[in-house]
Amino acid sequence: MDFSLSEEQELLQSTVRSFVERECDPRTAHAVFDGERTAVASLWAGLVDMGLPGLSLPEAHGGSGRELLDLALVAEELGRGAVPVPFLGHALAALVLARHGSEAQQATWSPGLASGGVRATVALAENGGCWLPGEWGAELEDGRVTGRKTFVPEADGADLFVVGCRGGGLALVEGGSSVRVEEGSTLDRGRPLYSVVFEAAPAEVVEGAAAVTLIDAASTLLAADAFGAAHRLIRATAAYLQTREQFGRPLATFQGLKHQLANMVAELDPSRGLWWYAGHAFDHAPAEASRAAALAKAHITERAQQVARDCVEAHGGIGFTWECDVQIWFKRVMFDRLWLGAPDAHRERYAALEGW
Amino acid sequence: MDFSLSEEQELLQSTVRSFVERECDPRTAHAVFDGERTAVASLWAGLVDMGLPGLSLPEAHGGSGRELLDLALVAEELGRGAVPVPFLGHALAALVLARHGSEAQQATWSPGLASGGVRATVALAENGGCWLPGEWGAELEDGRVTGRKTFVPEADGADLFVVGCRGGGLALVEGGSSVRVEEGSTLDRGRPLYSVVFEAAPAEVVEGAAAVTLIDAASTLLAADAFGAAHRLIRATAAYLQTREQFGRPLATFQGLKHQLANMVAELDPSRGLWWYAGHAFDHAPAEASRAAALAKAHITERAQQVARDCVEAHGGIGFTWECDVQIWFKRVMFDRLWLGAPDAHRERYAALEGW
Amino acid sequence: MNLRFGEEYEKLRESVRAFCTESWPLQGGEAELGEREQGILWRKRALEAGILYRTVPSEYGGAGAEPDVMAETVIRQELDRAGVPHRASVQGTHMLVPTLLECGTEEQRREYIERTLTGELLWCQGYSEPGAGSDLASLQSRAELDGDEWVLNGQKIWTSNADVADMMFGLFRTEPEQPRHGGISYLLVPMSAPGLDVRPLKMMQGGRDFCEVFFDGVRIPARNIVGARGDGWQVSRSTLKHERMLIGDTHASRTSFDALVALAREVRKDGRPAIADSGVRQRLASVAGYLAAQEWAVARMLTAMHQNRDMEVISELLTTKLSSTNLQQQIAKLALDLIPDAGLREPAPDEAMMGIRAFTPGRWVSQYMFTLAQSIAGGTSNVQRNLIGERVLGLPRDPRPPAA
Amino acid sequence: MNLRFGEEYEKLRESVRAFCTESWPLQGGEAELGEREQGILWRKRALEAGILYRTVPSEYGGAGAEPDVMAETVIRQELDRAGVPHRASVQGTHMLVPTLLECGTEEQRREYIERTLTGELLWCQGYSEPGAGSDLASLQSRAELDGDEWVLNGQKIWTSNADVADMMFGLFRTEPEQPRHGGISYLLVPMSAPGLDVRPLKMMQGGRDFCEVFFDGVRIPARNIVGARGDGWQVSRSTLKHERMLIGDTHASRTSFDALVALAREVRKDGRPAIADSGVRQRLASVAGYLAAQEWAVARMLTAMHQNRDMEVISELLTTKLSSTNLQQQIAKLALDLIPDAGLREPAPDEAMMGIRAFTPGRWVSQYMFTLAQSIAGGTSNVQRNLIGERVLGLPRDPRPPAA
Repeated sequence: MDFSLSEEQELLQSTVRSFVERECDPRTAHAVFDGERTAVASLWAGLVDMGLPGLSLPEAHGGSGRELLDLALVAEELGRGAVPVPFLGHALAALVLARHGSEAQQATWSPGLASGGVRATVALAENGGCWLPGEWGAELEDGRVTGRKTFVPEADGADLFVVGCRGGGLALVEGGSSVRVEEGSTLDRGRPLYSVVFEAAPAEVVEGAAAVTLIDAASTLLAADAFGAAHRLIRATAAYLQTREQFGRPLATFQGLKHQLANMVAELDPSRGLWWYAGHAFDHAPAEASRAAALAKAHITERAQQVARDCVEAHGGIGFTWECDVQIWFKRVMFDRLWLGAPDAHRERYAALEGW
Repeated sequence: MDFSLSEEQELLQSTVRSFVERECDPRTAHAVFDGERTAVASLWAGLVDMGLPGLSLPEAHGGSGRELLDLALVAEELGRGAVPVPFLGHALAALVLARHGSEAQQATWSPGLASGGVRATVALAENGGCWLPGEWGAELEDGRVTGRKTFVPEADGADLFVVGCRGGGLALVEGGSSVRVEEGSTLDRGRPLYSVVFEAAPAEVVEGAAAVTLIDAASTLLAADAFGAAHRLIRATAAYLQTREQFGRPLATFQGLKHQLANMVAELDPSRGLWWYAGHAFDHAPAEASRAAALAKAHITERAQQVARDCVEAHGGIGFTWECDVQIWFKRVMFDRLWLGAPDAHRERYAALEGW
Repeated sequence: MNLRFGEEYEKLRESVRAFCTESWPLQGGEAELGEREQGILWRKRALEAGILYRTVPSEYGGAGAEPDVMAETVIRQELDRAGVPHRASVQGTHMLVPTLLECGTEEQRREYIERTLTGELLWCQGYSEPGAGSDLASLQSRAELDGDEWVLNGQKIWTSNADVADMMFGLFRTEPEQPRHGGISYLLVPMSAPGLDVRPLKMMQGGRDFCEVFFDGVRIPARNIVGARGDGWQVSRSTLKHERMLIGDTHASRTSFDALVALAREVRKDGRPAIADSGVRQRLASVAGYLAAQEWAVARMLTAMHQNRDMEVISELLTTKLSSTNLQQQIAKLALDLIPDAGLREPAPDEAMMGIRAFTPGRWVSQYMFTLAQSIAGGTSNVQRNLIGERVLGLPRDPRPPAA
Repeated sequence: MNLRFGEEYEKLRESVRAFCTESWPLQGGEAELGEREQGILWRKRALEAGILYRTVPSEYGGAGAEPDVMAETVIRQELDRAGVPHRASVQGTHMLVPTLLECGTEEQRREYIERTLTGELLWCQGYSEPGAGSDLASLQSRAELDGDEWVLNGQKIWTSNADVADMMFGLFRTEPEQPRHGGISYLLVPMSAPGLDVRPLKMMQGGRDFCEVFFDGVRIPARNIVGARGDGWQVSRSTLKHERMLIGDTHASRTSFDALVALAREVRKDGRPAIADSGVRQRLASVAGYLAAQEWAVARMLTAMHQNRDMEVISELLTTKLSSTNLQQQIAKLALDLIPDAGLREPAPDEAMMGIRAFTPGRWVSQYMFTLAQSIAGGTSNVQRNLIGERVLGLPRDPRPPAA
């Protein structure tokens, strides 16, 4: 038994981590939050250079044929750096295509998705908290999709949409005149969300149980992202408390704060294996994949959110300001927790899958 | 506006407190837990001397005509001292009689109840967590009660039972051959509980909304008892941690423990007014009495239980032993939390009363 | 125990109610005035009528009445109900004015108190510094006497209303050779003084509720000191006490909770109102327990203070800050759990400022974030825990670290 | 990543399974022996077959195999599944034996190890004292050398199995003039020695899981020391590490959780199985998250230790105790919330002892109480928190108080 990363995975992770450390320090994230979005394109270009957009696509179509766990390792690092790139939607769309696209669909889209020439995203939610396949209402009829989707990541400028339709099916829709992207405001300004209206937009059906694939993969990536973000937040907070003095000594020497930090570690750190396993099960233990993904999303994003709140408090007043780094990771985690539905929805999904 | 105790109430409380401190130190409670029950009779005799059994009964019948808040103040002190006396059942039975008994019933029973010559208790629960009036199943027909009641406090040797019957009515049943008391084992050995089987036992109906009176009063007394017990536990734990050294200094000087103790204070102490108000509303704001009682029982016993758990932990290993005082108060609080139903049942009662 | 206010107070209530009805809203040409001017006008009349700040001596604009917590409570209830503009800046009326009454010179009282009560003079509080949050004694901003002027240098932070205030009351180190609490003075600083720079601080939820204030050779008259030189720490204490009480106010929690219940009725879960879900009911009732406990704790504190028995409620006094923070956080969390999608959107600017407004979804998102700030304002929670451990339970003070 | 054990280990698994089937239960006259004797007999055979304690050198009864966490895991899984009596006293096999292998004399190893592995010799651990729980360095029990004997005086507490053990390994102060960790020696004490008195301690839930042990002039041979005089602290460290790992085992949590789910299916709430209630489902799923996290954390630790990359899992290693305690407490609380009335009754004596048995209501009540003891055993939670803060986050050590 070997519950550890392969050398290839460790290399992937350290490559992404170095890139993020080099190219995306907190000032970059702050700049994006302040509306200066030029870094987004260059960061994305950097990820494209590393081949990340095609990570899960078949090698035959220009991808690297890697697994969900590999994508999740990337997500962890992007969460750790709060990197403002359109990774989530693109990675999910590519994965759906890789696993469920027809030969023709793959031939059409994969090379562009892999090279970054085509940017894709996923359109799932509808108003009223409808995130999961059974709740989708967008109509797919005669090869056309009609409906309004909300919280579509980075829809602005996306070339391809994977759209959840009534009955739980997925459809591919190309951006164009029958696809209207509406401006919105997103708490996590690093990953803007949009509403997208499909007005009888030409669509191709993706066959098979693609929606489950999508939900499981999204759950895992969000969990990994939240884990990376919260893991960093704890360390950054500990470092801050070592430098900051009150009552004549570093705050980190106060046992009360030290124990609060230790509790955060105890709540978060042991859950790394949970998203590792969700990633692994997706490709190697399909019977357990949905349960593992639901649990990872529910458990980790819940823990991460509490960690983020506690880190704000531990910082004192400064932690609550816009200019402090904490707010960026706080909102990153909040996105991870709420996108695709809040933890209770995923706990309920888990319970149902367990036959409870 | 005056949300404070009257001089008479303060006197009552300090009298009971002095008596308890003098007559019932933790060794007494330990002795009772170890099966040496002689102190029970003498403690009860002491309470009789102070007139507590008739506290709520009319002066015309030998009582003192006091209110529920006065009973609750007594309960607080008995909880503080974990005093092993048959107060709860007797006080509730007497209160029911005082508020809802017919003239004849009062004339028959009150003098004995007030003087302590007659000891009474209440028989409410039935198997399967049926505590509240709507769930009672004991049959009252043709002046006879038939049914099995559980968790009847101090039933052994009781002369009079107030029995909850199907439909939510209450009946008075005298102890005798048609009332069979079964031995049981009780976690809080200071207040033993019994099952009681009524086999067509002769009974008199108590008229009016007596069951609501009983539930509200019991909720309030349990909350007060738990408050007193938990309040003392926190102080006793703080005192212990001042004397106990580890790593070369008193445990109380460790900020981690200090903050844990402070959190207990913050969770418990502000809730004193909650049971004060429940006691007050019972007599002076009947429209709010049930809501206040439900909230006090749910909130305070929940907080007290967590305090008791935290106090065991703060003590270290010794806190988990039979010979340590903590276990006695821990079990006292557990009784208060679970008797008459667990907090969630009372939160649900509150929610229903709020019209949620 | 008697939860009615009694005849005397009910008469007071009547008279306040009558005054409000007559005096507000303003009529005729007065109704055309700006919001601030209308407020000043109304407060002048209310002061004359002896309704506002009645314990302030009449020579400074009040009614010279005896302190009476009950009377204050009845009056506040009526003023809140009537929706009159009775609150000027809290910093001025609840912090500066009591301080001046206790430690100010006759000249200072005459110069500042009445205009502060009417709201003509708006104040901000300059205590916290980037390196001195909970630990005010370590503050670094300094004031040096140069002839008959203080020269101020340094920085303050978390200064509410600095961008609108006319004056600041603040703490400055005047005797730098004295350590910690020693050598600090309490000074009054016109915000228009040259060299003084105010920069609003943007908060995580997007609001700008606090400012930084920078002092670069700011000169103020030597007489602008309250109390003796170096006594500023003592002078400031009563103010801090007032601030803590304000934060412990349950009015805001009750308002939020009512809005939460309304939200739970409105939102649907599994095809029925969320309030019908057993989990939601349990959490609501649990929060209701904390809220009611807090309200009755306040009633106990009011009564005890009225009877000069403050020490009997010391544990309520010291826990009220932690409890109300905890309560507000629970309310906001539960609300966001009812409308989770709202948490993906950024609150609009008018939803992002503190204070009670309409409870829109974006408002709850802001609330979810700025309830965190309440743990921080007025002393962090850990400082509160130390105080509780030491003053309620008699635990020893933290050991001091070895001198560096 | 590969969650299969691989061919090599599956072959091992097969062979262990075959051995178990053949060797247990005992047949014929052997089946008439007492429980303890049967266990000893079986363990002797398993040792000979190289299945138990295979890394122990063959001269002391083991198989002299290389350490292999995976092999250990596969074997333990099979032994647990087969229900064979493979566990002798954990104190002996997991604490004393590694210590002797590391620090014992040849004579001690030959005298004790094999008989300990078979269970012929039962051990208890004498570390904790009434004044020294988490802070072992402050222990007071002392041993003085008198000719060729140590003379022991003092008291130990929280000694599991002292009432059944043949021997104790314990820490005693032999160099009283040296402070704290210095001057402590690791001694081996026959429990039958005159002057040694064992008193079972009754626990709050009624069980007697621990003892106090009193020493009043107990004499043992001078050679019964492991390691050098005064080095006992170092000698004991590896043992402590093993103890922490044992408590972090997830097997007990999984068993309790499965029982909890079964309980939730069985108990009714509002007229339907409790498991259909949304609140109960949420809490169960929340606990399931903690449990799965803990199981995968253990898998990660196993793998890392197998690869000698322990430092990569330092935070799992240090948090496993807190996490598993928290998990066990959550399980017990939820169970009691499902059957609240059970908490009014005192558990029967056989429900009150620790260890896994049938999950009767009284058993859950015991569990509700003795999950509290798990916060205490093996270092209190606050000591764990300090360790996590210091070793995982690199926070400074607590400031020492000024010398008294």
